[in-house]
Amino acid sequence: MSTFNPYLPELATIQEIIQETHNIKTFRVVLNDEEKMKNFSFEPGQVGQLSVFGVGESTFVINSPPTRMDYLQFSVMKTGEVTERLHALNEGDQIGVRAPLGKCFPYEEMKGKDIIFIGGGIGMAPLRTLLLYMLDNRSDYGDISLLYGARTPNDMAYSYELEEWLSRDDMKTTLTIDAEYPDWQHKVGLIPNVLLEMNPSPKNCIAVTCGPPIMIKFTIQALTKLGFEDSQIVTTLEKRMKCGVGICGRCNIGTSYVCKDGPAYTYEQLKQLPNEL
Amino acid sequence: MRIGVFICHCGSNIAGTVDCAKVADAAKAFPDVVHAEDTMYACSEPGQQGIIDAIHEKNLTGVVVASCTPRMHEPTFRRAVERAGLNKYMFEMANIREHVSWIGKDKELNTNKAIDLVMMAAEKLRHNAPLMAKKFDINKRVLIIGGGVAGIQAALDCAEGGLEVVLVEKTTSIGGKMAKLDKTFPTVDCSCCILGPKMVDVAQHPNITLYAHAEVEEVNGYIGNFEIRIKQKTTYVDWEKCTGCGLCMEKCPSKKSYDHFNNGVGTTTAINIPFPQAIPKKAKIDAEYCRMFTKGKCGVCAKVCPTGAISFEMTDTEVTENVGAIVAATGYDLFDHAKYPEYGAGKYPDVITSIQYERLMSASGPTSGHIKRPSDGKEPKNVVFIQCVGSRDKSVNRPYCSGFCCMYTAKQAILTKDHIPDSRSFVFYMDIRSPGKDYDEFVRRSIEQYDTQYIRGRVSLIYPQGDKMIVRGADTLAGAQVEVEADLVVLAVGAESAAGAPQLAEKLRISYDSYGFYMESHPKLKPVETNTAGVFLAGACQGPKDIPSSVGQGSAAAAKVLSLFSKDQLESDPQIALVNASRCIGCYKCVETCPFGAVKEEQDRFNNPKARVIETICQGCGVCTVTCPQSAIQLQHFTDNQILAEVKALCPSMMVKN
Amino acid sequence: MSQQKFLASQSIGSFLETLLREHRVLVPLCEGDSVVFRPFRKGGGLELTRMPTTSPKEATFPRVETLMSFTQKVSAPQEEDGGKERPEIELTEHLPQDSTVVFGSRPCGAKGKTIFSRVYDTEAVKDPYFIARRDNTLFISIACSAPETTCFCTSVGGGPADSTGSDILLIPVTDGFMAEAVTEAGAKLMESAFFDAGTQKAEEAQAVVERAETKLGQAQDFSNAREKLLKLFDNESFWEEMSAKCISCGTCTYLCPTCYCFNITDETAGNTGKRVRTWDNCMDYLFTLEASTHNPRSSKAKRLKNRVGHKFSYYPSLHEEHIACCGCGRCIKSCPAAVDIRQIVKSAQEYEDVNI
Amino acid sequence: MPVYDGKELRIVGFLCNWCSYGGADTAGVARFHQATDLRIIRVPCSGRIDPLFILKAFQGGAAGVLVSGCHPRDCHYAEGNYYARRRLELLKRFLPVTGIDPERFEYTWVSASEGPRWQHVVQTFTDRIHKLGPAPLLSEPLTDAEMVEFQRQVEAGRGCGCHI
Amino acid sequence: MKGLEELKDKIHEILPDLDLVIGWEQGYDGLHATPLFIKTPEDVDRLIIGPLCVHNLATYLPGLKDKKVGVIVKGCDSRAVIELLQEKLINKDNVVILGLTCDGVINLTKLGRKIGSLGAVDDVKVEGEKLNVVIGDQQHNIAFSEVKQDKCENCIYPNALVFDHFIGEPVDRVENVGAEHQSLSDFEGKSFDQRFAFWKHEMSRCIRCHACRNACPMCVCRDHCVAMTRNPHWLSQENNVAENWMFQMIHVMHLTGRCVECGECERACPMDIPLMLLRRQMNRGVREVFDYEAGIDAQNRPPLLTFKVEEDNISEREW
Repeated sequence: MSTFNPYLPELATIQEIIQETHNIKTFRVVLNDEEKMKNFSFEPGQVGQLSVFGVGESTFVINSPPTRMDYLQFSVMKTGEVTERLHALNEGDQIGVRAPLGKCFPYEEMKGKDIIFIGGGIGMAPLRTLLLYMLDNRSDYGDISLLYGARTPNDMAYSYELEEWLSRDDMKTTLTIDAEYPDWQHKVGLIPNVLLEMNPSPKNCIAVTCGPPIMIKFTIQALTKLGFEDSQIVTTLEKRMKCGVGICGRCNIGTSYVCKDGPAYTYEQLKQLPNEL
Repeated sequence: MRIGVFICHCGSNIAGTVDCAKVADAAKAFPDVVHAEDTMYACSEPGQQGIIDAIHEKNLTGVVVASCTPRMHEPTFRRAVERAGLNKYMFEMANIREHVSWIGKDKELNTNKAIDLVMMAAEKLRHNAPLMAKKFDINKRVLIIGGGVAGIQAALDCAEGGLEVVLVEKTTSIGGKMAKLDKTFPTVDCSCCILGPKMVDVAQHPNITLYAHAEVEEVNGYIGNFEIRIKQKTTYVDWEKCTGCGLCMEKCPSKKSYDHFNNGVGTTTAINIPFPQAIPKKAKIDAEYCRMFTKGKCGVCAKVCPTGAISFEMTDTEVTENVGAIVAATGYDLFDHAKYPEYGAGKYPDVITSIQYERLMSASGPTSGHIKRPSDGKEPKNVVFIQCVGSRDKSVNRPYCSGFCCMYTAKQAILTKDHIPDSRSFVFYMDIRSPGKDYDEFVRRSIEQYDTQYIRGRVSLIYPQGDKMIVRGADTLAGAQVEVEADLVVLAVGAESAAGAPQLAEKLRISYDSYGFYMESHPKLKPVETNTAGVFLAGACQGPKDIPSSVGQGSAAAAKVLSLFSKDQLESDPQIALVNASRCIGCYKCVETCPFGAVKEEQDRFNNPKARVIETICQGCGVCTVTCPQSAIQLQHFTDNQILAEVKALCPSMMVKN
Repeated sequence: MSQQKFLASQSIGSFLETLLREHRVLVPLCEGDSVVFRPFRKGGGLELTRMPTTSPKEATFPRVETLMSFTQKVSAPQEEDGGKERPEIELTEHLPQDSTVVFGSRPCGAKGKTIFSRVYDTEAVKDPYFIARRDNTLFISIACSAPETTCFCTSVGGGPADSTGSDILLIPVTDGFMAEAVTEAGAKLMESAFFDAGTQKAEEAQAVVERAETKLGQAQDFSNAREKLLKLFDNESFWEEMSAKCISCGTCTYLCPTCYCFNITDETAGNTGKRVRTWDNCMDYLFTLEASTHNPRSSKAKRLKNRVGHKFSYYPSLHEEHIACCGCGRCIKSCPAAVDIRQIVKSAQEYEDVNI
Repeated sequence: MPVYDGKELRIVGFLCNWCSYGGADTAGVARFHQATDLRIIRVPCSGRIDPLFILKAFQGGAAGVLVSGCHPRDCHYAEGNYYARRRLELLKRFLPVTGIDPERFEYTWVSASEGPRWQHVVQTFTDRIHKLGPAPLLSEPLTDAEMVEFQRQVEAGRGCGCHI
Repeated sequence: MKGLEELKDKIHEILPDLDLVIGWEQGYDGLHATPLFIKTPEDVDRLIIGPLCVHNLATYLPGLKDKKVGVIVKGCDSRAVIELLQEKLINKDNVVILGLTCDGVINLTKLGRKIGSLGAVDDVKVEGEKLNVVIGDQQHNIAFSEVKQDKCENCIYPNALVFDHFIGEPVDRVENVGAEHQSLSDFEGKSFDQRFAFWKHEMSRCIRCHACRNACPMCVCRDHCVAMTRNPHWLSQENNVAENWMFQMIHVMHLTGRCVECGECERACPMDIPLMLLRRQMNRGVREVFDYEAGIDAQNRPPLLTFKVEEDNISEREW
């Protein structure tokens, strides 16, 4: 077996499971092969295929940053067969990992710029990897701000990190929920509205947004309204994927294969693709 | 999933012919099984604790117990896993006792079979999902259908228990068959005297709403929330106004009307109150005989009625009542002896039925309690009773024993002697069935003290000779033909299901047997429950019964209703059908096949047609799941995937090598 | 590459039998009313006149293959797990080992794998299953002497005697075939004694090919289809009209020598399981259905657009103008509704002209 | 778990919970000895039994499939067995075309009290299946003889080969 | 089929009130007709009718639920429309049925058996009972009766059974009334083992393209077919004999009492698998047990959606 087999997953062990919300769990995973784990490298925004053997594979972004390699972290929302079975797993259980796949965020090009992260719900996962990477390389970037929204406080993932982010003085964190909720100390309102209210300057700034399709749509509209150029907006796409290496044919938008060429795209790139989201 | 498997020895019941340790060992190799052990008695206190401990220690998320039939201990083990913090539906049972150890002697084959059954259970369990019962409010009112003694007892017990009761009676008075009886066995006390006060209590109880001369038209809804449409049949008399004074009966010119209450012994008026103690004591016009209806003119009653209650234009009306439970106490009918040509097929006036004889003996009856034979009004001296008329006879499709005929015949023989001291009674019988407190003694008394002559044998022919009826039969004990000259022949007719019982059963969605008697949920352990939640049975509608049994069931049904209503909310069984809206194409085939009307046609927010299951109505049969070609509607806990997992476990050769 | 040799019709059987010693030999066989590629059996006949119903794609890309298998086990209690049993997985890779000869495919069928190669065998990613099969499969193709009404190989860069993808090309002549080695491996096979260097019917062969080319007529020029199709991307009514009669089945994709989409699914039985790759069909609703129930290609119009777009626009854009179609016409011929992909592309090409 | 070699054949039973499963329990309680081949799958009602479960069992190599429910009129769910009867009867009549001997499938009614009847049903059906032997398997490749026969048919002329 | 001009006139008349009318036009060669979706008066000119018009256009109706559609139907096709109406899968208010009378349509598979490759047919003409096939300079004259669809051989419904407009004069056809197609009894000449082997052989050819399903007018689940799901997981995606066989079993079972024997499944099958054998066997059972035929009367209740307490033709088996 000399050739590398892109379909063959690495066996991995679930080290820790965190119940983020009622339907999101975070899995911290370590490759069984210590050598491979040690040499594992990826860039923020790249994804992995997790296998539940006997059930199948599903794609998730690696949401721990490459700067913290004790484990690979994936956050999984319960939606289909694979995610349901992932949720039924326990610490110590074996899964398969094919990673890294896809392209990363243009984090090199972002150097020296102000960054605003705008995340909604589970869409916070891909932002987290980039955010933590930038915090770990803080001096490379300008001002960093985060706007994170969810339906209710209970739907907010990474609640255990939010406190730290809120308290940091090298980044500005804004939290919002869709509707009033008892004891909620932060903003109330839909993400695009809160964004307009925050009125970030587009000057030398890159906006990275991820969330449900409808939220992305209105967030991009808001950003455009705020004066952001298409090239200053970065987002990620989700598609049904199987092979993860640009062959199997289902995740393409015209000539672009989301699994291989994405999932991170600038809005400028997206606009050049056919309209098939 | 982390599955734990527990193989029960059941003492030697299972372990005697199944190698339980080997089964447990084999189970360790099954997918997702992380723990397997054999245990002496899984259902015992320590057995259950062992399961609970293992769940905690091994982080189990599902449990398989292989032991006796799930019909026995599934609830027990479900409670145990629930105590350990698991959802009780994350549990499966393999029946290795009734289906393995008790029916096969070859230990090797048994063990192998047990391993298979455990594997099936484990494979199914891997597809189980936690199910949560939904809670809903109960309407704490009860409908009782039938105002015989069973229905009266149930109504009074429920009313006393504080429930609002709706009592629906088909005829114009409650009382049922018991109200027609002269005396009751074995105490020979006056039937009407003991029933009368109870009937009055019904009339006067503030919690009881009585609809007499009414029928249940339609039943909708489900346990806790039934909606009942009741048809109030017309009486042509405004019962609000009728005082029951009886003046109309005195003046009614149509005096040859059929007397239903007296079963055709004597006649009555077209407008009548069936009997003096009737509840409600209200008049009704029998349109079949009333001249106003047959000839178009008369109206005497309307003229004499002091309150102006008569209304010839009156029509049927409908009322709707909402209740949370239903007791069916619709009683029985008597067998129609016209089916027996050898007994004259009903054409001899002096061959009468036992209930007619009761009316002849009753002081409130048409003869004021004097026994006069119908043909000529003479007092009979030789009375022949024939038992098992329409009982224990396959030729008329009545193979069952009606149970009470032996006793009432003995009673009627005794009463005959009381009424006519120089009379003689003969009883043709097959067997004497007299189990019950003081029953057999009572029969003995009839024979020994009242000189009733019991002849064991079937009657082959009754024919008239002069003014006598000749009864020819066999005396199987003597091995001889006998002929008895009778003045009167009384047929001890058996019980059959009430007319209309199957139709009502269908409205109630309960099952009935091939004779029309309602099916109880379990013949021993659930005698007054039905398989439709919230519907209970009392009295002879479930099968022939005597008075004490009927009363006992009336109380039992009331107790069931009261215990059901002791909660404010009910939990629905989550093992019901559920529609996966994203797979449903809205063809509504499920709506058509659901036996319970539990699937509703709905539209989603894009106006697409979708089926939806009303959780509280669904009984969990799964007919819909098979009907649905997209498999969009799935019976929870018996989903396609769960059953397929069992099939695949047994028939795995589909794992073809590619 | 080398000189032509003659293979007599009557010696084909014997030749194939010699191949059986080292290879799996797939030949077109009549089954029912169809012609399908099946393992050659000693003494068995083969169908070389009718165009095979299926394409020889199966030789290099089987309908179903096991990518890997796995076994689940429970380990003994581990101390580091607090004495708990731990599930373990054993994973086995299943790479194909066979060597295959496909005999009797048409040039268009043999060409199919070359469309695969640009995707399955790139710098960035190599599909070891396909590559192993491709490199161990020899195609002995027969030039097309009787093009059908559905054939359009010449419009997509092929031809009745196109040798692309073949190892040996046979041209039918009286009593046999003129064989021409296309690759080294082909030449090696032609060293067999059944290939006769003495008999020369090159002229006849030439005539056969020319006749076929004539029969195919004027090639359709698809060169501007790439932009035209892209331009029509958002034209819903165009695609609705084009797809109106399509019944959204998979006949076109499964018979296509170049359709390379696949699905990967897991199947288990007890503790063992396998990850299988199966042909998949972009015309199916489920192909792109996401777990959230969102579907970017929810209508057959969108799916047909993607299929045509992929073959005549996206693929050529990514792969040096190569059209992902070899013009075999199976998608037209076997389509239950007689959908004609040539017509669709043509309609797209002519669309603007009509609407100016 | 493979079928116990040489001693048993794979027989799958689908039984409704209320009647027939109870009947099988009753037979067990009464210690009515039965052949061990049968493996019972419990379903709430015979109306839950999709004929496809039966075909799935045959697909997987079952030698026989036995279905039993409540007697007509006695269905716990009032009507389930009426639907089952229609579905199963049609399945029974369909099977011959597939080449699965319809004798390999049977459906019947056994009530919870009919222990002796259950014993009789199991014994009779098991004997019948043993007489028929193991089922033909879809997963087994065609034999050489069969392949030759099919090839012969093709050579005799195009056509599906269903007419001979 | 007769009355092309009358039909065209009628379509011109009703087209303004409709979104489209489904008919047939000439396909890519002389041998193939193809469905035509008429939206404009100009489209009407392309309409053809005749023995090439095999497609059962009722198949398209459930997918056009929200449109007002005219559909041209032969007698057999009309049964599919009736069954769809029976199952409330289409709304009669949105469908205008143009009924034809038909004397049979062509079976290209059978034609292929007669003349070999059908790849280069230039023209096909029907002259009375003769079919004239032109391939280059070759002419084939074939008795039409020998290359008709199976269903046409003993057709008892030559006229549309349901229609809003009937085109031409209805024809009588009484011979072969109720006859079951010969193929089934022929097939019964084989032993069970031979039949089983036969299907194994046929199923090995199946490519699971689902053309049989998608061409079937009664397969209305389409995107939600259980053949492709994992919940429920009736089938794997593996293309092998056992799974292909099981798919066909699912197809048959889901058509129980619904199949109108239009033959589209078999016609659509690119691998020429004789699926109608399975349908005919099931329909025989339905006929014997319930004296029922699908798609005859929109008021009928499909047999599996109802029951009788005492079934007329199901007898309790003796044990």
